[in-house]
Amino acid sequence: MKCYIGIDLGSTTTKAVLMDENYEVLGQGITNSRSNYDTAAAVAKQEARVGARLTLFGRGLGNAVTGDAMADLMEDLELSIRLEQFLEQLADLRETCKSHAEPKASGLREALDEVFGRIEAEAPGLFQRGAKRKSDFFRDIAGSRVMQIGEDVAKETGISFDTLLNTYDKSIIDVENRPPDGGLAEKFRRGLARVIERASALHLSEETVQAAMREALDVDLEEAYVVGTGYGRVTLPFPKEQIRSEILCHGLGAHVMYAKTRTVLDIGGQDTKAIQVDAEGIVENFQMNDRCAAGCGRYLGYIADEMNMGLHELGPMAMKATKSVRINSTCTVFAGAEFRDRLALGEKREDILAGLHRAIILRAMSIVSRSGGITDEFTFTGGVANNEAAVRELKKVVQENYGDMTINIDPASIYTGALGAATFARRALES
Amino acid sequence: MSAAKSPAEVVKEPSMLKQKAMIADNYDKLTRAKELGLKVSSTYVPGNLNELLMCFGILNNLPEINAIQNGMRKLSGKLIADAEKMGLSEDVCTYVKADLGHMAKGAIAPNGKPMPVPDLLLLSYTGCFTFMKWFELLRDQYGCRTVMLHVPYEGDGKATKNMRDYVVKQLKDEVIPALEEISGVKFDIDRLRENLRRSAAAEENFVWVLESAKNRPSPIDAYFGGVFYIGPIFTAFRGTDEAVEYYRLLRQEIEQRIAAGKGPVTPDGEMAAEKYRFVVEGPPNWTSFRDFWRMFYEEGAVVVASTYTKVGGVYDYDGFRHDPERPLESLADYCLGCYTNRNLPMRVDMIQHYMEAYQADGFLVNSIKSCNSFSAGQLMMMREIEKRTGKPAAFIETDLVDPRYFSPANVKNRLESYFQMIDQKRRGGAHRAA
Amino acid sequence: MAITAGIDVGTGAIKAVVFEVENGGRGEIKWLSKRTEKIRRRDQHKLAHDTFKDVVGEAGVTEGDIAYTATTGEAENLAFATGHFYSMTTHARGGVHLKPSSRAVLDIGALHGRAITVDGRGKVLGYRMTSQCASGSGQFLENIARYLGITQDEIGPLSLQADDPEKVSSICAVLAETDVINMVSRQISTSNILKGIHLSMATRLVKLLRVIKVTEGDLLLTGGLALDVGLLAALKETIADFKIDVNAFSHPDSIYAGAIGAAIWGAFRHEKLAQLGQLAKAS
Amino acid sequence: MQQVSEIIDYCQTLYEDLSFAAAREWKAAEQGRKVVGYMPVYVPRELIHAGGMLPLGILGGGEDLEVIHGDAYYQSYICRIPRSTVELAVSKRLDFVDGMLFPSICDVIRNLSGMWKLMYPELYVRYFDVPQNYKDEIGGNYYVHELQELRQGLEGICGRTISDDDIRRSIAVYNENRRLVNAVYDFRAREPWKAPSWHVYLLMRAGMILPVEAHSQLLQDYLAAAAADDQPMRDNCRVILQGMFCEQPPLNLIKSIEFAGCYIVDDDCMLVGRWLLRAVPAAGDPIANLARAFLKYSTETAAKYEPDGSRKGRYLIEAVRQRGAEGVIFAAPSFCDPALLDRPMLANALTRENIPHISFKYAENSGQMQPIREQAGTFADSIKLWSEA
Ligand SMILES: Nc1ncnc2c1ncn2[C@@H]1O[C@H](COP(=O)(O)OP(=O)(O)O)[C@@H](O)[C@H]1O
Ligand SMILES: Nc1ncnc2c1ncn2[C@@H]1O[C@H](COP(=O)(O)OP(=O)(O)O)[C@@H](O)[C@H]1O
Ligand code: SF4
Ligand code: SF4
Ligand code: SF4
Repeated sequence: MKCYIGIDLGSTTTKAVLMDENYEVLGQGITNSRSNYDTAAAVAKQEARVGARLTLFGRGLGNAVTGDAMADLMEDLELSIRLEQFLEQLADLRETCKSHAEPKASGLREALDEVFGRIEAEAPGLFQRGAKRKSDFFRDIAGSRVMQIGEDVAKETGISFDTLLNTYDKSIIDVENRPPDGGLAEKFRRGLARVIERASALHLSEETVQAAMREALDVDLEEAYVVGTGYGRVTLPFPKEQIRSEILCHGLGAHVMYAKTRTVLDIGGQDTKAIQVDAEGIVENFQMNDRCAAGCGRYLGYIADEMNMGLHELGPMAMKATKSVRINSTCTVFAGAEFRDRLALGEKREDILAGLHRAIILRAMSIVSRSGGITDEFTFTGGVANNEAAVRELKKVVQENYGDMTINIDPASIYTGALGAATFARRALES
Repeated sequence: MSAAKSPAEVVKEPSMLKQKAMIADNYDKLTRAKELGLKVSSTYVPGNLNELLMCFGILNNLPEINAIQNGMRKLSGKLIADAEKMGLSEDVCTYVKADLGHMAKGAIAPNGKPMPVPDLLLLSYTGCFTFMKWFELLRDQYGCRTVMLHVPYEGDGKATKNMRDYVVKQLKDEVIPALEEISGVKFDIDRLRENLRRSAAAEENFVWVLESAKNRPSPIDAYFGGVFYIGPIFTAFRGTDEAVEYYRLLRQEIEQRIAAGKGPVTPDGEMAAEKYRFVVEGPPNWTSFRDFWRMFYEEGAVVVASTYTKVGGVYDYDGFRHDPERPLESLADYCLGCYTNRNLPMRVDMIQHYMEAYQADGFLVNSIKSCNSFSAGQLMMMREIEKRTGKPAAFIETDLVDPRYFSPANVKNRLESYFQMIDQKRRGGAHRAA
Repeated sequence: MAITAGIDVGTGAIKAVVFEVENGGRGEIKWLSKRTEKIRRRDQHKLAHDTFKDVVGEAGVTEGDIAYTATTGEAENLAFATGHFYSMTTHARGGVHLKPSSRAVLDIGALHGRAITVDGRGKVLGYRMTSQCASGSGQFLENIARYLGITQDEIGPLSLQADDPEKVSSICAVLAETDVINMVSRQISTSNILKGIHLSMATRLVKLLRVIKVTEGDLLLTGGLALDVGLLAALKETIADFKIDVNAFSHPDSIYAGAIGAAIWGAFRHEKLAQLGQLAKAS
Repeated sequence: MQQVSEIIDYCQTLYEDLSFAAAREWKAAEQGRKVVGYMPVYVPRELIHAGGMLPLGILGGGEDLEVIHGDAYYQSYICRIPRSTVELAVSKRLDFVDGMLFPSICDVIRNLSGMWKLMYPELYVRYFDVPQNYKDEIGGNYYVHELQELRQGLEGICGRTISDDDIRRSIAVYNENRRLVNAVYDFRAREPWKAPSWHVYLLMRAGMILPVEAHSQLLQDYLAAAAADDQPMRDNCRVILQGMFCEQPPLNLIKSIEFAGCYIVDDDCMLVGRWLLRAVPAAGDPIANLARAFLKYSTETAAKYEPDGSRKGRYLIEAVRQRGAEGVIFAAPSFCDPALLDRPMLANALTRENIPHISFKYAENSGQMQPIREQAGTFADSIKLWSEA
């Protein structure tokens, strides 16, 4: 079947959306952006293909069954496949680390084996339904586990922790930048094998399930057209006519999600954009911030680092605030300093955090206002839309300044740009 | 046909050669003023009184033009740094800093010789407060005589009798006596009339040139090319025979281009087929002038009208001409009517008119960090134009002569997105129509 | 003769010294003890007090023996202080004490850079601080080091080994992470990255010097980053590039310059107040 | 007698009130009352007052206003006051204002007048130009005409003629206010420890909102209360603050400078109250008197042309002498062309007289005071440590 792919090469994450001829999204994929754009794009695309196969598989079964049990099976299957991918990359990392291990450092290879052995052993637990992972990216999961387990192993074996980490630091970049291995079918089959007995809950025979899987894997996902966009778009591995500006893609993507949207705000890792679109999703106006971390996702990331907190913990903590402490510094670094000042003055963490969230939203709102303000409906996209405290502040500020507005936030909003790009790809072959 | 020629192959048209010679000759005279026994006055482009200065045989030196020259020759970055070392803030107009830096470095003209110390600072200040501070700063350095002509702002969008009387009174009681004293020449109003007559003749053809952009394809680029076309009329040549001749030549050339159905000449030869027509507000960037222009002509974007070509006098919009019958009054009206001396609603009306009369596809603001006179309020102007014309607008930010504020990647990103947006709109429009 | 203490409360660290000063700083100045304490997200004020106690103890005197306790840096109103002097006042004096021939002092701390011109007696003649943007500050370098996985002490020596420094335009201290990851992936060596950053910082700092018209003579680096030999080397190169006749130095005790200056000015002020009979009032 | 703290608290409430409740109340108290807003520096408030209207000084949004819409109107490299002023308007905080005057101060304010015209086509909006030529028969004539035009415009707002007698009376009222304003400044210069600068600032700021009569009363009360207030004198140096004639500094900036060891003995905030240096003659042709006062004895500032090059900066040197200041702090709003272009000339003039000076920039919402304290503190240190040496 003909597929249309949109790739959004962001500063922080790379996203891919795979679409069929009927403008239906089959799969979405995301990975952390890295120095090698080709690889980032290839990984995201591969992830989107995984999603697409799962969708096809679900469709194959879908005629027969629906409901919670079905959803559970799909989730289990997906996790199982992720586990497969994880184990494969982990093995690669282990080998790479060992090859980088200084021969002089005796015992280092053994220690590495020990570390990776333990991670491998706990891996299935990480990919359980409801399990907490630091993030879904290999780099983050592996990194945090190596840190923790490495510390224990270092103590036990007397190998220096620094040496261990240095070896890891050197290797992760290599591993990350290796293009993904194509053998998807094999991973699907192995993945399915692990969860197949659960199919019984659906009163389906193993045979039906296996057949559906075979069918899903057999479909030829032909890449009819690819459109690339995003921060890295100048370096995208595509010819010029296959590249669209991220502004147009975000505008169109938001329009595809919410046909009535007129104003789009995207807060990504390193830039913030405000876009006005017309009833057809055509961009009428836009504004972007310059290369300053104030007012984009990295601002929160930096503050999280400063506080030794995880990014995903910021929002929930700020939600506990009873008031919001005003943060005056524009510069992210000085805001960090101000944060510590305020703490020293006895302000509560959550209240200051609320202030920081307000600060980032205010800065974004000034970009919105430069692009022409907010016209109903308003759509909020980008990574920061995942942060509940940021969303709360946004809603407040919008209410205070523009009155009642419909505010759309899609759980998949991070894919907005890629969705727009995929739509462009589909359209390119329409006329 | 659209293949760009290498610059070496590009034919210089006679008008270009003529202008080059005029400029070179003027710098030659300026740098030899002392030996020729000529007096020199520094003054500004907007509201300059060239015809009046000519009556006294005083040479006209324009610090803005020197700043532009240094900008285009990529010298300004250094000069600005020098001026900042002298205590000027990084926030202020870079023309001022390029000029003061230039002065500190011996004020070397493009011909390699030092510019003379002016005998007079003629502060005819219209459309911008910074001019006033600028000459105060120069006066502080040169310690030379300064005479001010205060031109009131058209706050309500029109010149009142009170304003005109005030300017004329200053011309009579302040400016002319000072010029007489400096030059030792008695003022002769008939001489002024003669000069004004020549101005008006050149202005007639100049307006014709600007309006030629109404053709499709436009034979000129009224912004990037326009800055060359305004040269003689805005600077030390208005009122001279040379200027009259220049505009006659230019008009001939453009008539030929129209007949041949050709687009504008660019530094790389003929431009790509006309794809977009724009009206541009704001001065250009000088330090990356060529690169900036290239971003347009490579995409087939041509500017059909610009407000920058009105800073040194608005001749097309309401038909102003220097008038030998009312010599001092018409000088006053000229000063009062310069583009940035008109209030914002008036500027918006003008742009709207250009958008419509020149059938533009869009409106582009090149907002200049240096220049509050132009820039403060441009965002609102932009939205007002969008509202009135329904055409999309875009906003880019650069600077005049400070290379630090021209970010090619940024500007290109913006322009590309903008061009794509117009394309998408066109296609969308077709989509809807179908 | 008076025993005085100087405490420099910074964003990154607390620095404290105890001195025995003769004649308000015009005579002999004897160093009794010194101490640095990294703040590491602890309470600045409490830490300052503890450090003060420790450094006094190490000097072999008691708090009662201290004639004047002067603070500098970010703590204008610490309860145990006699008086406060502002950073540029103290770094200037401290700089001249450490290297008497200095006529300019460049203090590079965690968040700000400060360029100061000074006369032979440590009097501040002119100064300028960096702006509201933290690109090119100590914090910036600290972040980079974190991304590169190296310690602060390693930065300088590594930078010295650079053979082909990477060109780094002024980049945001926060977004630098991506740029650095980019460079790493382009196989640029850590040394060349660090040197590139050092050169970019040096350019900003030399511009600061230029603004306050430092064109010749000896320049002492103070503050935490003075210990960074890579930055010092980069500064020297940049100074040469800018064709100004300035000799840049560092001193092993450069990080104490603020505290030293505070202690000496404290002695000066003590003497003056004694003359004016206002001692009781000031303490 | 009122306490200093009561007076200052009252002023502070006025200062913090971003919706101008006091002016709204004044307007609502009587049918037909009108309010005319004006931007900083100088407008002849006497004419507004003569029409029975309230002149309302609009000095931006200060540090507490969250600017959401204002950035849609201004690029990042334009100072802050116009954007926060637009914010005040867009958020309907100025909806009770019946007319707006934009004085001739710089291109930004000038263009703001046009923006106002575009936004509120029905409102009386005037760019109020003043002559930069100070000869009676040239600039004077022109200015008399401008004043007449303004008078007519104002008559249109208040719906009645503004007679010469009305203006004469108003001139007298403002003469009294000027006297008291100057008295407060003199008092602070004499005993700065009794009149902290932020008190004086808030007092003057109140004069932008209150009816002039009420403000005069307030000043009188303050003078009495402050004189009686026994405050210890601190070991501070004495400085003049220069450059704050338009966009206002955050209150914390003024506090920080004092905290860092500087008594502020003069400044150029809210010049409108001290623009005319002497009492305007109440007898005779009032318009001609106002015009003459402007030409012959108005204060100097960056927005005005100095025809005599040798006198550039003289006024500042004289102020230093008169106020017994030990140095000058140039504090200019970021991106403020007039202040920043004037500064090098003034600084050179001070240097020639061996008067120490420093400079920094601020914005009305600057939050980081530490660098300001450090710079002002170092300045104070160097004066303290070395002045007698
Ligand atoms: N769960 C979350 N909570 C808070 N912030 C998040 C979360 N997930 C992502 N982000 C923010 O989103 C940013 C990445 O957004 P993204 O749209 O992927 O950026 P880009 O398109 O520039 O790569 C990160 O910098 C981070 O701050
Ligand atoms: N040995 C070292 N090499 C390089 N940088 C150092 C070293 N020691 C401290 N620093 C840096 O110096 C900075 C602190 O300097 P300091 O002058 O104490 O600043 P502050 O006074 O602002 O706290 C920190 O950013 C730290 O990274
Ligand atoms: S102001 Fe701060 S956040 Fe912005 S570029 Fe500078 S260092 Fe980065
Ligand atoms: S501010 Fe603008 S108009 Fe004024 S001198 Fe500068 S560039 Fe020219
Ligand atoms: S602060 Fe300065 S630039 Fe801004 S409006 Fe006021 S005078 Fe003009």
